[in-house]
Amino acid sequence: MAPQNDSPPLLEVRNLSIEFPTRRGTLVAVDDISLHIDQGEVLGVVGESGAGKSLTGNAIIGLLEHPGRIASGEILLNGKRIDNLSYEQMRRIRGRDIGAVFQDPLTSLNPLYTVSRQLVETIKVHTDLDTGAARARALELLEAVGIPAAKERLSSYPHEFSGGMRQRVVIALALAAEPRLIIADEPTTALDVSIQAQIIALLKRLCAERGTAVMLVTHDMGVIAETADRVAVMYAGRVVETGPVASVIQNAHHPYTSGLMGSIPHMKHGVNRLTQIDGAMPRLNAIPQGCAFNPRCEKVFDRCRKERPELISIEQNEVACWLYQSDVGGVS
Amino acid sequence: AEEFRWAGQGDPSSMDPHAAAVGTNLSFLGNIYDGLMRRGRDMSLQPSLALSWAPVGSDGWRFNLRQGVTFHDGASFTADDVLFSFERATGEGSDVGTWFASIDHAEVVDDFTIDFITKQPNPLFPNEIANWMIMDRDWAEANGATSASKEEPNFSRFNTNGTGPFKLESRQADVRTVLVANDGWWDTAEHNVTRATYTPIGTDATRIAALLSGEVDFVNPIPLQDVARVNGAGGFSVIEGVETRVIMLGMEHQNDTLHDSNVTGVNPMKDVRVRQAVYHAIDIDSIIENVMRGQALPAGLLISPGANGFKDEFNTRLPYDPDRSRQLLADAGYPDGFSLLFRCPNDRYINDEAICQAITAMLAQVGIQANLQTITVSNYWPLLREDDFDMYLLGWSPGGSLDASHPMRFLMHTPDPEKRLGSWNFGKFSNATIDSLVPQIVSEVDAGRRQDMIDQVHGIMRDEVAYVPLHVQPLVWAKSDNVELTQRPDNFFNLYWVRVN
Amino acid sequence: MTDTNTRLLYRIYDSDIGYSFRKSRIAVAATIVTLIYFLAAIFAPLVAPTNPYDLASLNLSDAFTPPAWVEGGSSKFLIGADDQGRDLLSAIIFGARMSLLVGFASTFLAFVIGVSVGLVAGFRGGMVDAILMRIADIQLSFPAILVALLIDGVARSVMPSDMHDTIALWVLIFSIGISGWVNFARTVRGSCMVERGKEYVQAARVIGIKSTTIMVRHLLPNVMGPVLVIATIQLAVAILLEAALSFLGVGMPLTKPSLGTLINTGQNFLYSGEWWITIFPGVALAILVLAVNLVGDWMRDALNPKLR
Amino acid sequence: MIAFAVRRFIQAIVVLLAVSLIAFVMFKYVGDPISQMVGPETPIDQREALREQLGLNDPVPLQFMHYLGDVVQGNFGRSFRTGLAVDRVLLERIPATLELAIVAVLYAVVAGIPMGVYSGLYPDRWLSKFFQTVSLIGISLPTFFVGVILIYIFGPTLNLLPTFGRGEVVHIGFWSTGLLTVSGLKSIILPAFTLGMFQLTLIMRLVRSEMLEVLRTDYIKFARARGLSNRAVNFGHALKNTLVPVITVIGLQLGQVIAFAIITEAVFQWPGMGLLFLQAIQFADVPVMSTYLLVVAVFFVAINLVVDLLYYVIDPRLRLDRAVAQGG
Amino acid sequence: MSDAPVIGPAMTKSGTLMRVEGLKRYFDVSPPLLNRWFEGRPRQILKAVDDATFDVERGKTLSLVGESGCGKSTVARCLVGLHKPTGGKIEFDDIVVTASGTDHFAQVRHRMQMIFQDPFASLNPRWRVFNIVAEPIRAFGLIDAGVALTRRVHELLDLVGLTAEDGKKYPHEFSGGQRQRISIARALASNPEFLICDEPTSALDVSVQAQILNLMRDLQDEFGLTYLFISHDLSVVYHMSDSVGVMYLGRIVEIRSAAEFFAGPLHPYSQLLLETIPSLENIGVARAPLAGEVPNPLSPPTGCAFHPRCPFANDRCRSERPSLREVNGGLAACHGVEENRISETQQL
Ligand SMILES: Nc1ncnc2c1ncn2[C@@H]1O[C@H](COP(=O)(O)OP(=O)(O)OP(=O)(O)O)[C@@H](O)[C@H]1O
Ligand SMILES: Nc1ncnc2c1ncn2[C@@H]1O[C@H](COP(=O)(O)OP(=O)(O)OP(=O)(O)O)[C@@H](O)[C@H]1O
Ligand SMILES: [Mg+2]
Ligand SMILES: [Mg+2]
Repeated sequence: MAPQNDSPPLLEVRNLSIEFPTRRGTLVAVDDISLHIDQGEVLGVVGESGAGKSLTGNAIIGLLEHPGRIASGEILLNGKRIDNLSYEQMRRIRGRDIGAVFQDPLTSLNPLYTVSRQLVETIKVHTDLDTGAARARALELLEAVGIPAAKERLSSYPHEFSGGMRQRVVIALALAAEPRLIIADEPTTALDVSIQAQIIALLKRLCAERGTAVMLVTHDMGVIAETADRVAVMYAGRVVETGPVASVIQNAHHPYTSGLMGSIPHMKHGVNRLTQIDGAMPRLNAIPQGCAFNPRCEKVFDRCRKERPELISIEQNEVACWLYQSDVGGVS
Repeated sequence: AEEFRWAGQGDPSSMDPHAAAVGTNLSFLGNIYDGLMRRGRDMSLQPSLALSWAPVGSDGWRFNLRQGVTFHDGASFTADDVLFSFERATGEGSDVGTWFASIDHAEVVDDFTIDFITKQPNPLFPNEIANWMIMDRDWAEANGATSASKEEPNFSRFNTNGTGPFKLESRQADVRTVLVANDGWWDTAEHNVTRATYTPIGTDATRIAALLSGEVDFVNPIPLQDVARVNGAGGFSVIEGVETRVIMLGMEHQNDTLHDSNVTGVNPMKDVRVRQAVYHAIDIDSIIENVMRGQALPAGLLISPGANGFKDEFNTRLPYDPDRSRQLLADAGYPDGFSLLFRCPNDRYINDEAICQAITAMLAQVGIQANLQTITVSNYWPLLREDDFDMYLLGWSPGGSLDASHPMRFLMHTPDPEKRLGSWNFGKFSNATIDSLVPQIVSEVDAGRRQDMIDQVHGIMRDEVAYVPLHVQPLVWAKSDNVELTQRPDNFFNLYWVRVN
Repeated sequence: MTDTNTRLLYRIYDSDIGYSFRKSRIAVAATIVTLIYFLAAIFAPLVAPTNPYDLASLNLSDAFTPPAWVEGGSSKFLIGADDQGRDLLSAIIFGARMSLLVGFASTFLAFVIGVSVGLVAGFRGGMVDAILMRIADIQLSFPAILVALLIDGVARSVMPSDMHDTIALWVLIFSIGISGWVNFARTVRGSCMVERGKEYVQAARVIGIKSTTIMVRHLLPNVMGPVLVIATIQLAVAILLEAALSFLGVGMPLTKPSLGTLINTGQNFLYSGEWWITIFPGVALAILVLAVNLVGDWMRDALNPKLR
Repeated sequence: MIAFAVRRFIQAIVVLLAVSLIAFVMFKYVGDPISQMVGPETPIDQREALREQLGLNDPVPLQFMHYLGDVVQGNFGRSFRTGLAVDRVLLERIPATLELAIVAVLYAVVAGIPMGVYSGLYPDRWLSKFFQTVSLIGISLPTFFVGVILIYIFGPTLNLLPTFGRGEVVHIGFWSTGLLTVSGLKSIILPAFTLGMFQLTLIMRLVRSEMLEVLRTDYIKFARARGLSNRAVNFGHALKNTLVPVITVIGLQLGQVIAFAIITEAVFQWPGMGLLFLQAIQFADVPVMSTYLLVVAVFFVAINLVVDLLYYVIDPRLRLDRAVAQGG
Repeated sequence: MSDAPVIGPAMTKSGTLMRVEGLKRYFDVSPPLLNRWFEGRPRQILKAVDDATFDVERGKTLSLVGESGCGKSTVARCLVGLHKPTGGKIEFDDIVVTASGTDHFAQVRHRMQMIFQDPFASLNPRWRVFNIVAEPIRAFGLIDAGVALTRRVHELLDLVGLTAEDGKKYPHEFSGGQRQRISIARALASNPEFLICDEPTSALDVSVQAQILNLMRDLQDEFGLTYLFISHDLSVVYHMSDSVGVMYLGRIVEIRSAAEFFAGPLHPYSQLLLETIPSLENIGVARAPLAGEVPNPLSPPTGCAFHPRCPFANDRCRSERPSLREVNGGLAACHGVEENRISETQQL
């Protein structure tokens, strides 16, 4: 679903690479990836642990941690580059244009300040509201994220909330300045199963109401399936497949994606042996030449070991796999 | 209004003049209290509260007292106060009782005359009580300070009422004591000090820094090595003198075995040859030059030049002669030497620890391995009293009497607690002749006969090597050039000789 | 065997820590300096020009010889002689030996006590932990220097006095060691509480491994990281504390001087121009402590995953 | 809150009891007080009588009970050496030590925290490295050595500052302060600098490493993600979170400072408790020593109490009860 | 013992291997004494496991599911002796392991083993893999050190898909999935018949999870192992179990054969749990999230603990605690099911 009109996508990531200089050379953690998110769209980013999902998210809000750095590529918000802004310029964008929700609600809130203080502080940074008005707005936000008895809970400290409640507060904080994009990095992994659904539903509802786009980083395919409009599957720092959610899930092209789908235990498929992808994702310092997935791939052939595949459009999806490169023709 | 500030090593432990017969206290309190007599700059006895004194009858001394003297609180001074001070000084808790060992009783003759009746003739009595200070009976009784005892809350430990040139203005023990001039003093003041502040500073370096940075006008003592520095600093000068204190080595004379030695079952020190060997092993000139920085006199006697009974011809030392020393040891049966426990204070005498170290090294060169143990003085005396040593370092000053008999009574006479004799003779040196001579010397009035007996004792002392005298300790004071003051050989410092310009 | 050894050495060399070590010039320099001190201390009798303990060899007339390059100096006494005519360089080497001995032994003592207490408290928890930690609290309310002064004072009065100098070393080691165990105990306890909840400990318990074995074989190696850092810091602290005690007059005796004792004696000659007697031991001490601290500092950063 | 206070109080009492027991038992065996109390000439029988009279021959537990009883009544006995009531002597000395300790810690805090924050925020700048280096030297130099050298430099050589004592003091009630006179202020500079140097280093290093750690936490990252200004993040969020451990250490250090003042006081002849204690040790002045110990312990306990309360103010998590925190 | 069988005895017997009756494990989490005195706070007992009764069939897998904090791990720990049960009886192969007075645990200890959740924390980072795997063998004295031991460890490593060479490495040199394999090798080292697996894959990526789950099933088939499998992921449970027990706040609320359970759970909580499983089929269809918060286990609701979140709760549910009753071949603790208010077919 590439943008049909002329206006640029809300967010566009072009050929982004992120690297870590180490003593044994530079590790490329995110390797030349491109993504885009449209207004109000939910982009799911899935992939195994270490695939580079969080780094991508952090790079977008300009919070890459030292010594990680953007090696190349551009990040554009509404067509304007934001990857080369100064700290101060970027600060204005953070919270106001791009909000963030991190994985662990236990540690995302400053334990020493009340919830209201943290909310008011955030609201005041981005708006002209005075303290009173900011408090009123804070209360509205808490009510919006479904905190019961929000008025009383305003002056509570983070530790007085349960995990689910805390994540609601975090979402409220991320939405405080009505950003147009939220980067949600595994917002539910630390939460209980029964709460996860609540939080995802909340996030989805709020963003839909406000027309906020979401980049939802997760490794839970189920969450993606029910939430995302489009999916990007990452493997070893690269996007291997991207496309509309239904198409990626039901009609995966990349051997990794299809393997991934197969390895998820399905309730409705009977108790069969799970499809398994042998081996593990390579470490950054040992990413194989060519297609990073080639050592684990059942359909590997020579070219995979030598050349790196680029994303090409196959049906609704874009896939980075030599199988679908028409000039050579795959094994299939 | 002249302010004078000075610093010393330690603080007087009490403001009670009878509480401790310690130089620090007596020297300091001498500014507040007067005695019947006082010592002049040359140590000569001079009238103070007593105008004159003379033997009365065969066994006594009569003191004619000064009239018109008042205590700081305005009360007038009479013979009764002297009697009271005598009772107090010989009473419980007093540390100065030994000064009156020869006194049987005192009799007030009239308001300004008092007799002290001795048990037997004591020609030295006035000398012995030169540091005795007179207190006011009424004041003491009114304030419950009739005894010098330490443990009760004793008013006199923190308050004074003397007749002396200075009054106690304020006192913070161990921190600072302030004196102000007594305008009503009976003597005409030689000093021009109106206010004097004393600060004890324990650390040598800090004390000297205080002088050099102008925070005090006078310090006592300064380390020997800093003499040149003070003299060279400009605006400061060092006053050096010879103290009456003789530094010596004591040895174990009686025990049959040593405390810590590789020879067991025998006490080599009982052999006079061994004691001589120790004597010959010591290069006193090197010690004086290097440790004492040339500022001490070698000593051959236990008294210093100037003391009553001192004779130069007896003041010669056995020469430094390590070979002879080794020979003597071999003769005595210790060709390979032996080891012993050598005790030494580390904060009592000038450079005591360094002296002992040097001696240890010198003894090692002739084969005597001294196991040197240095310790703070407050723990040192108990060890000596417990006989826990083989050899030790001691310094002796003949107190107020400045007489040759003083060290004889304390250091040479066989220990006799009854008669309070030999009480510092830790090595239990014992010689019958000396024991019989000492009482005679003490009571002999005829100077010639007395000197003969003293010489006899000194002869025995040296032949027997009862002690190994080392040197006479120097006095090293330092002052800023704008003050004039007088150093007395007994290391007493008198404010009434101070002039601030 | 040598093969495994070299492989181990290579592994250490090649590890992250080895790398961060090689990269930090300061750490390398500090380690070299520390090593030099150690070697000099261990081989003092071979390294030092003279034996400063041999009193018979001292000559009082050598006293106060200034350093060789100063006027009046003698090549016999490279950095001068002290007030007893002792070669200062030898005295410093032997003094460093004493300081290091006291430092090491007391740190080891503190280590043994602290780690044992910490292990037991952290592993057992509950009452045992509460009691041990209260004891640690009480110990903490006696600052190290007080503890050391106290123990020293007590030892001196309880022991027969002619043993003072003989036991001075042990008393110092004991008193400094005792005053330093709490840090070890607290750290170990903290790490232990974290570690004992980890599943590898439970896995060991499931197969019925005895508690003491678990503590020693499983927990101990895993809590050693921070302990090493503390040990280095404690070593520096112990050396300084020993020097301070010597300054207060309860340290090593003059006949077996440590660096602190040397400074303390030398201090008396600062004003009289014989500065070398105190300055050189002072500088020697400062460099030693600095080097140890630098090593500790580097180790703290290198071993702290949160900081790298 | 009450329970918290009571628990703290009981702990304090236990600590104090333990301290007094240790103090008492230890000092029971230090030196021989009698030989300090009487002159060297006093005969044995008088010594024995005094020993009996002072209760030094009673069984030890009885002596301890007596001691405790006295302490509770505010009677700490009399100094063997000076005969003064110990509480009075110590009370006289407390202001000197406290002023020294507080000035030292204040200086350490005032200089140490900004230095630590700076080098935590900008670990790679040369000034941070400079601070780091200087601070390491600060903890590597023996205090007494520094003191001696400082005296040498500022006293006789430059003649700038007083080198001993407190200078003029002003009495306000029982308190004597040197902070109100010029000479008093000048006098405190060198000793406070010497004493505080070590603390400064500690505080600086601690703040730095805490800062580095806090800056890596999620809530700081999240605060940045919310678009808060650098200032608000660094000082509003990060610094406050570093304060909890820093306050503990400062609290503990104040106790340490009071004890380490012994050395500084000895070098600068500062008329505080430490000097008194040192003299007391030398003279085996048991009452002074044990009371000093008690006083230090009381300070320590009091400081700890204050620190705990400060925690309580700073860190809301502590206001919550353990069980509830777990259950939620 | 060098001729010890390479693999545990393949159990041919059938029947109950582990029988748990009325298992209780309480924790005293009372506030400190002083708080109780001064703030009038009561003693607080956390009933982590309350009255759990179940059997595990030989060679079969029983799964326990439930939200975080419902007591799954506590059950597991009681079984392997990490916790001493507060009450109840545990029988292993007809040996009473825990009952008042008797303790035959040492007898059966080597016959059961545990696999833990966190592959990063469950291996001692300072030990070589060889020693980690050999530890149980040594602890139980199964094989004397030497060649036999080495051979045995290599066999075990091989069994879980690692190589003998891997034994020389340290855990940090392995990926999460490989570490979990090492855990399994260690667990198999003492030839156990019964393996307790506490969320063995929840820390792993799905692709790796599949490897581990497959391996576990292979091992079960090969050696007739019995599993108690703990998970909060119902799709994994579905894949692994023969029967399923659902826990809520320390109690077992439903226990049935897996087939029946997944065909139609009885207890409303089970139904809700099943609902929350994200499905890859229903793309874009939001799950109906289970409302409400996980209750505080310290003050569990009266009556049926689930009633505040239960759409079918009535007054009886609020006041009377249901006990496990036989329903349709399984057991369920629900008044609604008992009263037929809720049928298994009724979907929410
Ligand atoms: N500071 C760093 N130094 C070196 N490598 C790093 C650093 N931070 C991250 N990486 C590496 O970058 C890669 C991508 O990390 P990232 O956090 O983006 O993964 P992720 O996809 O978010 O995984 P997860 O699902 O575990 O959160 C990982 O291999 C990680 O090891
Ligand atoms: N040692 C303990 N002391 C006190 N409470 C405990 C202890 N261990 C567990 N609990 C409590 O017992 C309850 C059950 O814990 P348990 O670990 O068995 O839950 P679980 O079902 O395994 O949860 P999870 O899915 O998070 O692992 C929880 O409320 C927990 O807080
Ligand atoms: Mg991530
Ligand atoms: Mg669990």
